[in-house]
Amino acid sequence: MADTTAKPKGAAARSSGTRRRARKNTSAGLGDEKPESLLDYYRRMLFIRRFEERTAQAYTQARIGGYCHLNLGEEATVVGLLDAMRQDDYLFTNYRDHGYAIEKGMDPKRVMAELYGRSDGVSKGWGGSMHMYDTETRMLGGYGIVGGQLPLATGAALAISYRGGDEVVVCQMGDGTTNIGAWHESLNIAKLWNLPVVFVVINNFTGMGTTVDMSSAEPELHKRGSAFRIEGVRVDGRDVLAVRDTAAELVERARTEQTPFLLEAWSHRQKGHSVVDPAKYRTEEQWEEARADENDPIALFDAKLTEAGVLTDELREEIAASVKAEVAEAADFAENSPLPDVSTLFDYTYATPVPNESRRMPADPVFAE
Amino acid sequence: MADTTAKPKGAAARSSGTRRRARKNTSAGLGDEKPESLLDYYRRMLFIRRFEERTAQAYTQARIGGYCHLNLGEEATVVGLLDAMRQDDYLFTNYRDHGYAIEKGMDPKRVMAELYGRSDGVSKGWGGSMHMYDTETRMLGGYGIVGGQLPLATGAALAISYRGGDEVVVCQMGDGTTNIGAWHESLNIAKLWNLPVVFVVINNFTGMGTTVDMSSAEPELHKRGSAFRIEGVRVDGRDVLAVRDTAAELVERARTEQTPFLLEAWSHRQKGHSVVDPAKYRTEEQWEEARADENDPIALFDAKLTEAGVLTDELREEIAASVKAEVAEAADFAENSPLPDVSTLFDYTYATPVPNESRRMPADPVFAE
Amino acid sequence: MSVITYRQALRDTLRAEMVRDENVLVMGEEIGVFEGSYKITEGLLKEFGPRRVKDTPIAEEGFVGAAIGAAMLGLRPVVELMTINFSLIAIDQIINHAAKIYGMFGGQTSVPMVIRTPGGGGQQLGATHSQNIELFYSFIPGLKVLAPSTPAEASAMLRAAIRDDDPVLFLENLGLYNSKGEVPEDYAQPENDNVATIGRAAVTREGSDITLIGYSRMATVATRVAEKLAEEDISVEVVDLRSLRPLDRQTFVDSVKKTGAAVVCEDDWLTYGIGAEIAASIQEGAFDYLDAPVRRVAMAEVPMPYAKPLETAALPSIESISTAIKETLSAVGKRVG
Amino acid sequence: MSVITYRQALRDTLRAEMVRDENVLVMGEEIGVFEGSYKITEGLLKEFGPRRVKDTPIAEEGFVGAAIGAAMLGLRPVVELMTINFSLIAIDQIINHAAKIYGMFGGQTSVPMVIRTPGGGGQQLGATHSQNIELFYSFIPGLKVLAPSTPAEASAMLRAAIRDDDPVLFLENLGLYNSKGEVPEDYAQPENDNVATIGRAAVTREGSDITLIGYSRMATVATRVAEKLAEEDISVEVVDLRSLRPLDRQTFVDSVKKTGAAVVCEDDWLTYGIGAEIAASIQEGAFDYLDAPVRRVAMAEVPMPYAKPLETAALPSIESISTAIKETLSAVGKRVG
Ligand SMILES: Cc1ncc(C[n+]2csc(CCOP(=O)(O)OP(=O)(O)O)c2C)c(N)n1
Ligand SMILES: Cc1ncc(C[n+]2csc(CCOP(=O)(O)OP(=O)(O)O)c2C)c(N)n1
Ligand SMILES: [Mg+2]
Ligand SMILES: [Mg+2]
Repeated sequence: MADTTAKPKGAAARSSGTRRRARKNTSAGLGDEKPESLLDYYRRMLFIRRFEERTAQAYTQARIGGYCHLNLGEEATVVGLLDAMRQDDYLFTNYRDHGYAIEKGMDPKRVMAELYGRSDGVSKGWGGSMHMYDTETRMLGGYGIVGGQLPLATGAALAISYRGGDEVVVCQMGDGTTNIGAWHESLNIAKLWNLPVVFVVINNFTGMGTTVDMSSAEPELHKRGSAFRIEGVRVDGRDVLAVRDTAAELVERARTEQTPFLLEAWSHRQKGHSVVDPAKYRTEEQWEEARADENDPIALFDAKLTEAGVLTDELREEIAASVKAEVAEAADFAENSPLPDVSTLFDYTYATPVPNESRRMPADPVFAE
Repeated sequence: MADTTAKPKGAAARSSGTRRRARKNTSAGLGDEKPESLLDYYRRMLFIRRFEERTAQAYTQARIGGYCHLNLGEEATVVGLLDAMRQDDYLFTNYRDHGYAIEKGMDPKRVMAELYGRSDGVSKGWGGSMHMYDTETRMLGGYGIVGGQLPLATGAALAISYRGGDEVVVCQMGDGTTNIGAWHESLNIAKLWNLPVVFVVINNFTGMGTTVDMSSAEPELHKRGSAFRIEGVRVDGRDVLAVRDTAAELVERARTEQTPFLLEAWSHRQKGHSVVDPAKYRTEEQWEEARADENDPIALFDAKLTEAGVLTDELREEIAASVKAEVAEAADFAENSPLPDVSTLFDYTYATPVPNESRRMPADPVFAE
Repeated sequence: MSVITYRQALRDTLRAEMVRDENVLVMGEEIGVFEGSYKITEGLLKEFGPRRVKDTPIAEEGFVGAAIGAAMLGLRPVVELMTINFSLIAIDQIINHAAKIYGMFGGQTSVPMVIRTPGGGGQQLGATHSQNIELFYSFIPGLKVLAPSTPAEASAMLRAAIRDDDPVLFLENLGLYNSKGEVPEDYAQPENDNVATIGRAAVTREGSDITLIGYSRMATVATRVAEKLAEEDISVEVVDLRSLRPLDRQTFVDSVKKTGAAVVCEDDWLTYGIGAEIAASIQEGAFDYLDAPVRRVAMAEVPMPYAKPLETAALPSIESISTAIKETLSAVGKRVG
Repeated sequence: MSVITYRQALRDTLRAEMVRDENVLVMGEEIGVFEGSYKITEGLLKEFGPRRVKDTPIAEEGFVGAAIGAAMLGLRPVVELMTINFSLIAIDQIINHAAKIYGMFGGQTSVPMVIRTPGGGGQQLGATHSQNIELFYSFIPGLKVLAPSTPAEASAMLRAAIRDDDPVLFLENLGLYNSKGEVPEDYAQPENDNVATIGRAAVTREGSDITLIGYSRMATVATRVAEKLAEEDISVEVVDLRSLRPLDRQTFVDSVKKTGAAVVCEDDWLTYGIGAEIAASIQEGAFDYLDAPVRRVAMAEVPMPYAKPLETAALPSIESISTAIKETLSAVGKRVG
């Protein structure tokens, strides 16, 4: 079997020019990036890292249930991608959605409360880890059915186009998702109907344990847009600035050209598929490589900022402390948020009430009284 | 809207070299083709034409029910494709399957009997027009769900590969079918698992009334294999020799290389989508063009054979008469075949009998006695 | 009152709603240029153009899902699935997405969309094209499932479905498209209050000996059975379920409390079919009133054969329903058929 | 007799059948390298290699359909669908192809394949991952649907399913994988006659006051209910349906004829759920014996919430089933709970 923990051929080299002139060539050095924004990226990535670590811990302590998938290793992609979007753009993701939810603008406290299944959770405790949703920040959901979000995202873009709006939809998914029928149907429809949607494939080289080589006959995933005449680009997902620039270009082109694009961002998943996965299907060396500093988006960015003198030991500690405090605060908030009341069980089956809807508890007879 | 009744760009020019050395360059002239086989192709195409015309007539007379889709206009593809297959190769098709069934070796009498819903039908009257099937000749079915045959064909190829056999599976479908999820999933799996299957797209430029341009973001359908690294070829489906040669090459390569291929054969659908379709969504001129001699596979071949002196007026009449007689015989046979007996209603629900299977007629109570 | 077909009631109502509300669009295979497999959308492309009448590729999962996504942003798509058999390709989007989005995210976003699709058998369409699987959708909390049997109901219920904020599976029937019935004069007007209440069954014919329950085409067959048996002096009360989810149990249970006996007729298969719930509900709600077991008349449990005599034998009919009614009544001792 | 888990019974039986018959292969997502989401296929890739243990892409429709096609040529694929929720993506292939091919073509080719898939809720998996939709498959003529509740049954029924020539939906349960039970010493031997008869229910515990009917995990819950109520001197007879299609009505109807009352407990939704058919059949088959209506205890009809207290409240439990039993008995007048 091919070693798919190695980065895709030619991937690192590729980084498209960007519409943001001021930032050109930033992926080589740091150009004229503003130190504040660089530190901001750094802090946001670190926040996701610590948030996810706290999530894993809470899961182990049985404060969180169900399935739970973390963004560890893809922080640069999350931050870069979200930085490229306008606030009024829409986001759809898969179940690996905590970082995206936070980056789209949800209060981390309420994201953590959702993980805890509490009433202050963004989905009031109804969704859990896989189903972060917030109308206000236009995070239109994490989805647990592989590929399920693709048709929805296409439809959201249809609504925008129908109304002549200028928002863009970003639809995130994993590499394994490019093999399901909904991928094909959605990309085809998006292109046929000229819809402003950017499909973003997070290539972490694996589904759960199945590698890209074993699941995609065209393993260079950004090329799969060719079946629909959709332009595809691959970017080094470990590099927050490269992701930001490439994503920004595609998002803006989707907006102005009213047509879909495909973005593949690759990086390493640092842990098992979900919190409970012991991940024995990779060797220790493979895991070490996946977690190595030279593959870690945060370590890489840290080194870059340190070299450029933007990040000092003092600042690093300061940021670490503030992130730590904020994550702790989120966990505290979640811990103290009330559990949903059982009396709300029938509140969200229908938006328009109708007669004869079943509102029966398990022990209730079909005919009451 | 683009005029999609025009042939795809560059289509006519394209015709791959073939493994059959003796037949090289036949599509230009008639080379060293044997007159007997040329006349045989002619007769077989004519047979499908007359058979389908008889079918339409019987449908109008209410001898045939349900949905009924004809091969009118694609006779060259049917004959060329089937000529390229070995007898022990397997065929899966969509519901537009009469010609394929006959060409795969089924007795036309039994095909017509199936259309009539009689007990001598190839599927004993259970299938009807859309569901011709014969284990013996390895026609593994016409299927009425668009795209449904693709996963099945892939699986048949898996069985061959599993056993180390050297048969090939041919999977026919329409242009509209390339937009459904099953297409994507099947081609991907076929390539990943190195399966000997040739996917054949009959491009008649339209689903029912929806054109290829309106339904496929990549309207050059043979290029859609690129998403799976599957080699695709387009051939002029009006030309029986071109289809035969191109198909033969792909079928043999699938056999020896153990890998899937994609073949697109284009030609004009001469009538509505099904027998009952009044087809008002095309102008009279468009229909005239679709039915014109220069687009008609039989007229084209007739002219060629006539020019080469292979087909004489006498022979033409002889063939026409014999075809006519055989088709009439098939219709007679069908007409006289008994209707299936109602006592057989529960004979084909399960292959392995088990207790408590429901064998209840509509008026029967749940508990008999 | 004018008399029109079920088809025309649907078409004109769809058109009226499109005129009334700019957010209503129709989507589906062959609904535009081809004007619909069963011509429900005839003329709409010409009138409203391709922005509001969207011909889709053959990609049921993709375009049903796209309609859901569009509905999340406030459009009100009316999707046509050519027949309910093809809904199986889109069922994950319908059940795991349309029906879940409101609840799974804590009530933040509703999914105001309609999926129109015909069921029905008896057209010699064979095993894969003759199934009645409304059961699958009726089983799902979060969906609403309507099954009108007359032009007037079709119009009022389609209007209700389009205006409702939840995903509605709107079941039509191949065997009903050409059937005629009275509709209010203004049924085709954009401003119109002929809006059905979702979730209500109706007694469509009164009777005293037995209750016969059906929906969609079988509700009309039930009426014909009642008419026929009236000639034999058997008084059949007919209940048309109209809404399969929510299910209005009280209406048919009340009827059974009055008549003391019931038969359900359905176009789907018996075991686990829609009628099972009806029978189960009746025995629960009218236990002390029932004089005989509730009988069900349904399709023979086979993949539907193409051949005419086999298909006919496999389908419930006026005769088989009448037999079940007479046998039930004779069990009751009320009369001997 | 040895005592093993339901998981091990499945794994070892699968292995034994692979050893016995070269035509048996297993296919599914993450079953090879990952060794199965729930580890039912642990060790199989190592033992049999990638030819017979096929990791598939995430393409349920494609690989289920491929298994059907392979079965048409005589292989006997055993497909794993990670959970029954994902079967919705493959359902067209299962219902319109696997279940139809034998009948639609006049009995020419059978489709000897098994689809193994777990249902079950109560794991906080949320609305799309907690559904029990075995109903959909149980409704379809041409399919067989098995739902074992113990390790011994799981082994004998899986063996039967693999050797059967028809497509079998083999329902497992997340909540049962770790449950233990006795199995015959030779259960894991390739040559082995512990082959269940498909289509038979069983009285798994005798009782006289009331019949409690369940399947899969709910059959084990039913036993616990019976044990608990025995302490209160209520004698509950438990029927495990085991096969949902064909459905062995006689076994539970005979039980009800003896006890005079029945409750059905099910992990799916009540309206149109599996229990509807059970209740409908009982009122039809044991009408004169029933002293009270058949009650059903099922999931609350909502998209399953993630939050623990909501999920717990929505699921049937030993308590809610006990309540339904006591209320039924008190209606009968036999005892007052
Ligand atoms: C339709 C469907 N099939 C299977 C699953 C089970 N499943 C959950 S995640 C996953 C792997 C997805 O891999 P990928 O798309 O690469 O995303 P990643 O987890 O790597 O982010 C699978 C198979 C599912 N949730 N939905
Ligand atoms: C899944 C599914 N959706 C829709 C249909 C209805 N339908 C039957 S044929 C057809 C058009 C198919 O077009 P194409 O694939 O080009 O084949 P052609 O009829 O031109 O040979 C459609 C939409 C169907 N049978 N199955
Ligand atoms: Mg991945
Ligand atoms: Mg076509």
